[in-house]
Amino acid sequence: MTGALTQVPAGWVPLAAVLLLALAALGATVDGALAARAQGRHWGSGLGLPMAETARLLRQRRRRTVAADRPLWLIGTGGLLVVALLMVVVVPLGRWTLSDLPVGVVWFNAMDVVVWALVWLAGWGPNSAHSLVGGYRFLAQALAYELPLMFAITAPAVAAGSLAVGDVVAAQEGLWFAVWMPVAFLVFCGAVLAFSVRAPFSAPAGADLAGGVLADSSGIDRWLLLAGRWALMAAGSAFAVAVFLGGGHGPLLPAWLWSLVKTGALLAVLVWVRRRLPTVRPDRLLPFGWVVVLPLVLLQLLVVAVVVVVGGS
Amino acid sequence: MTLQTVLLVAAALFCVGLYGAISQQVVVMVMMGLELMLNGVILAAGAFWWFLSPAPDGQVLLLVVITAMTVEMAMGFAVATLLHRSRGSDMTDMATDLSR
Amino acid sequence: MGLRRRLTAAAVRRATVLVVEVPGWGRTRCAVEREIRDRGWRPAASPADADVLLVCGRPGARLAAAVDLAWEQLPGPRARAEVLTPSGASAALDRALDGLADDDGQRADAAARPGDPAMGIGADEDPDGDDAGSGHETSDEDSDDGDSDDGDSDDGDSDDGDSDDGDSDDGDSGDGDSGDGDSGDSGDGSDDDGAEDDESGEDESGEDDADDSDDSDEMDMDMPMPAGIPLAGGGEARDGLEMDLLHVPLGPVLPAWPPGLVLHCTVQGDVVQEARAEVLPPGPDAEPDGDLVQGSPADRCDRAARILTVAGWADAAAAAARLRDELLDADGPGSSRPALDRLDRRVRRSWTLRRSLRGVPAAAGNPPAGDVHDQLLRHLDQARHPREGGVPTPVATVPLDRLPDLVAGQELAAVRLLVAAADLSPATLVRSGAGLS
Amino acid sequence: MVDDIVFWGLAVVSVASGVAVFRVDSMARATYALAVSFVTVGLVLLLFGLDYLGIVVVLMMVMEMAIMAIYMIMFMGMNPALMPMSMVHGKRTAVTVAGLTFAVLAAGILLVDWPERRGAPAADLTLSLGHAVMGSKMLVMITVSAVLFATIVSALVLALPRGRYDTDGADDGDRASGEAPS
Repeated sequence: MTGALTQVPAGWVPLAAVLLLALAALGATVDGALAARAQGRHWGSGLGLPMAETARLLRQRRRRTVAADRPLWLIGTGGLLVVALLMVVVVPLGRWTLSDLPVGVVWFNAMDVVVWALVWLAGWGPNSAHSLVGGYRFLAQALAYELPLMFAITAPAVAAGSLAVGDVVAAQEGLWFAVWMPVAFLVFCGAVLAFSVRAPFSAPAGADLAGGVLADSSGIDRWLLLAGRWALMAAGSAFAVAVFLGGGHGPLLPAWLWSLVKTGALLAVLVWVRRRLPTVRPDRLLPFGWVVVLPLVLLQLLVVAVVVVVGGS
Repeated sequence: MTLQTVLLVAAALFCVGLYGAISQQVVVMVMMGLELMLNGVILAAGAFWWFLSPAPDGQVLLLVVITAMTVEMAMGFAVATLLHRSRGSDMTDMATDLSR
Repeated sequence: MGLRRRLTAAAVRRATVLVVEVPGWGRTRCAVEREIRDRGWRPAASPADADVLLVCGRPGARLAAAVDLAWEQLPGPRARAEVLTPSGASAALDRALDGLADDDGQRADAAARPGDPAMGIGADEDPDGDDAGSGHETSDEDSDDGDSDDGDSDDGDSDDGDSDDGDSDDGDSGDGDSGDGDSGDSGDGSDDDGAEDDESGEDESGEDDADDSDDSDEMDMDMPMPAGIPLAGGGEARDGLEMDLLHVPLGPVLPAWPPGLVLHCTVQGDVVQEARAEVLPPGPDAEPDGDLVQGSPADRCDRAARILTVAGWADAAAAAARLRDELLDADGPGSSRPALDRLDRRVRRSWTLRRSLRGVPAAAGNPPAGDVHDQLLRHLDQARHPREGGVPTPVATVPLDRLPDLVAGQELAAVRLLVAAADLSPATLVRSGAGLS
Repeated sequence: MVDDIVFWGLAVVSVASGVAVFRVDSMARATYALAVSFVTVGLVLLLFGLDYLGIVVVLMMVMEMAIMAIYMIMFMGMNPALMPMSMVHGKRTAVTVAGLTFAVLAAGILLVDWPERRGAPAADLTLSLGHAVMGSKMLVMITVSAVLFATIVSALVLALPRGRYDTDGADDGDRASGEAPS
C-alpha cells in the first residue's frame, strides 16, 4: 500500500511483544517513582516497583470465588495483554511495521472495542458484587469515551486521506497532526487513559469499589490484569505517536528510535496526568463526554474536513 | 473455499439462527436468533461478492446488511426495554411462583 | 533454590497490608499507615490484594469474626499481626515480614488451610460457640467467596447478591446440580493447590448459617437454590425498570472506611435503596489506646485523606496523610503550614474533584447540610486555621441512624464518598453504646 | 491452501459458537458466543479482501454484544442456569423448520449452476466502497457527516428525559431527598 513502510515477517512478533512489555514496565516504573515522591520518599525508591510487584504476584496464590465463571474470567484477565499486542501490530516502528493493514486505523478502533468486552468479563467472572459493578462501570464509561475516540482518530485519517497508519505517518512529514488538530489529540490521549482504566477514568477499578474489577483477583490473574492495563496504555501511546506525533519523523535520530522515544515520553506524560487527577465518577462522565467532548471533536473533524476539501480542490 | 462451501456455512448459521428465533421465549433471545440469521446473510453476501462479481457496488449491499443489523439491534433493545417497563419483570414473577 | 530465595526476597520487598482499625485505636492506625508509607509498602484495597492483615486494636467478637473471614480471603502467602500501640507498629510489620518471607511456614500454612478448624480463629472470640464448628470447616469456602472487599463478615449475603446478576454462573459452582456442560470448569478444579477443592459446594448451607448468625439482619428469602444461593427478589428501580435487589454489606474490613462501621445495604444495580448502619465494638475488656483528638488539625487531615482516597486521588491522599503524621508529631500546624496551604490550593483547584464530589450530600452537622466537597474544603480549612489556645474546633458528629436516610437512593460510589466523609465518631458511639443495634 | 485451512477453522468455530448461543445456560456466555460467531464471520470477510467491512463487523458486533450482555442479564431475570428449566417453546417445530430450511438452502446452493466470476476486485477496496457509496462527492460527504452527526447528538441530548443518573451537581440533593426508598 505505502511505499515508505517495510512489512516485517511474523517472526518479529515476539520482539514487538517484548518492546510492548518493556514500555509497559517503563510506564509502571514512572508511576512508581511518582508515587514514591508523593509519599515523601526519594523518587528513586519507587523505581523497582514493577519488578517487586511482579515477584510478589508470581509468588502469590490465585484466588477462587464461589460460583465463578472461570472461563470467562480467564478470557477477561488474559485478553487485555493480547489486545494490546494486537493494537501495536498496525503501529509502525520507524520504517518497519508488522502489518500495514490498509484499514489500520479501524483495526485499532476494533481492538479498543474488544477491551469493552474483556474488562466487563473480568468483572463478571469472579461472581462478586464489587467487581461486577466495576465491569458495568467500565461499559458506562466506554459509552462516554468511545465516540469521541472514534472521531478523534477519524480526523488524522481524513487529513491523510487514508486509513492505513503508514499513510497517516507519511502525511505528517512536515507538520505533526497534533499541532493542527490539538483537540483530537487531547481527546485521544484521554481515551487512552480511559481504555487502560487510569485516572481520571479509573472508576471501574476504583478505590471506592475496593479495586473494582481487580477486587477479587490475586497472583498471576492480577498480574495479567495490571500488566494488561499498562500494555494498553503503552499501545495507545504508540498509536498516538504514529497518528498524531509524526511517528518516526524527526531530526538526527533514526526513525525507529524516534518512535520509541516519543512513545516513552508520551507514556510518561500520561502517567503523570493520571497521578495528578482524581477519579471522575462514571455517572458524571457520560453527560460530559456527550455534551462537551463529542461536539468539540466533531468541530475539530469539521475543521479538518474543510481544510482538506479546500486544500484539495 | 468455494462459493458452495461458504454458502453452506452461511446457510448453517442462518438456520441455527432461525431455530433460535422460533424457539426462544424471551425477547432478547429472539433477537440473538435474528442476529445470527443476519450473520449468515452477511457471510453469504460477502461470498457472492467475492466469487461472482467483485465490483465496487457489491460492497454496498454488505454495508446495508450491517446497518440493518445495527438498526434491528437498537430497535430490539428499545422494544425489550419498553416491554420490560410496561409488563414488569414477568420472568422474575414466574420464578417466584415456581419456587413457592 | 537460589532462584526461589531471590524471588521470595523480591516479593516481600513491597508487601501490601490490609489495615483493620478497631474503634478507639485511631492513633495506632495512623502510626501503622505511616510505617507502611515509609517502608514503601502499599495499603491493600481488598483482601485478595493483601499479603499482610494488620489489626489495630483488640476487636470484639463480631468484629473479630469479620477479621477472621477477611483473613481467610487472603490468597497467601500471608501474615497476620496485631498492634495495640502506635510504638508497636514497626515491630508488628517486621514480624509480619518475617512470616511472609518464611517459605516453609507459608507452605505449611497453605497445606493446612482447608481442614484446620483452628485456622485463624481464636475460639474464645467466636461470636457464638454453636456455629463455630461449621464456620471453621467452611473457612476455605469463605476464603473463596465472591466478596473480598466488603464486609467479609457476610459472605452469604454477597452471594445471594451476586446470584441475581451473576446468576448465570451458578451452574458452575461445582455442585453438579444443573447438569449443564459447564460445571466442569467450576474454577475450583483448575487451580494450583488442589487441596482446597474437595468441599466446594457442600458446605454452602453451613456457611450461610454461620453468616446469618453473624449478622442477624436479613429478611432473606431462604428458598433453596441449586448452588445454595437464593434467588434475588425484584423491586422497582428509580428509572421505572424493575431490577433485582441484592444485599451487600459494606464494612467493617474496608479501606478508607470508618472503623467498625457496617452498612447493611440493599442494592439495586449500583444504587443503594435501603441501608442499616451499626458499629461493631472493640473487645469488652480492651483498653483503647486512643483516637486522634476530634477536630484537631491532625484529625481533619485524616478525614481529608480518607475522602481523597475514596475519590481516587492517591497522591493528594498521601499528601494529606503525611501532613497528618507531621501534625501528630508537632502538635500544631506551625511548620506544616506551607504544605497544608499547598494541599488546600491543589484540592481547591481540581476541577475533576469538584465534578466528582459536588452534590453528594454530606453527613455532617445537624441537620446535615452541604455536600462532600464543602466538607473536604472545611476540613482543610480547619486544619490550616486551628482555633486559638489549642482547643480543637469540635466536629458535629452525625448520629448513626441518620446515615441510612442519607445513603438511600445514592449510587455506590456516592455512598462510599458520603460515608468516608461522614462526621461519625465510631469510638464515641461504641463507648456510649449507641452503635449497637 | 492456507486460506482454505483458515476458512474451515473459522467456519467451524463460527457455526459451533452459533449453536452454543442456544445451548449454554449462561446469558453472558450466550452473548459472547454470538460475539465470537460474528468475529469469525468478520475474519472470513477479511479473507475475501473486504478489509474495511470485515473489521467493521468485528468492531460493531463486539460493541453490540458488550451492550447486549447487559440487556440479556437485565431482562433474563429468571435464568435457566439458576434453575434448570426450558425457556424454549415449540422446540420440535423450530428444529423441523430450521432443518427444512437448511435442506432447501443446501439443495439450492449445490444444484444451482453458479455463473463464472466477472470482473476483478479494485486495488483499494475501501476507497472503492467509499466511491460506491458517495460517488465523487466523498470529501463533501465527510464534511457533511460530521455536521449531521452533531445535529443528531444535540437533538438526542435535548430530547432525552432524565435518566437513571442525571446528576448535574445541584440536582443530586433533590433526588436524594425526593426519592427516598419506599
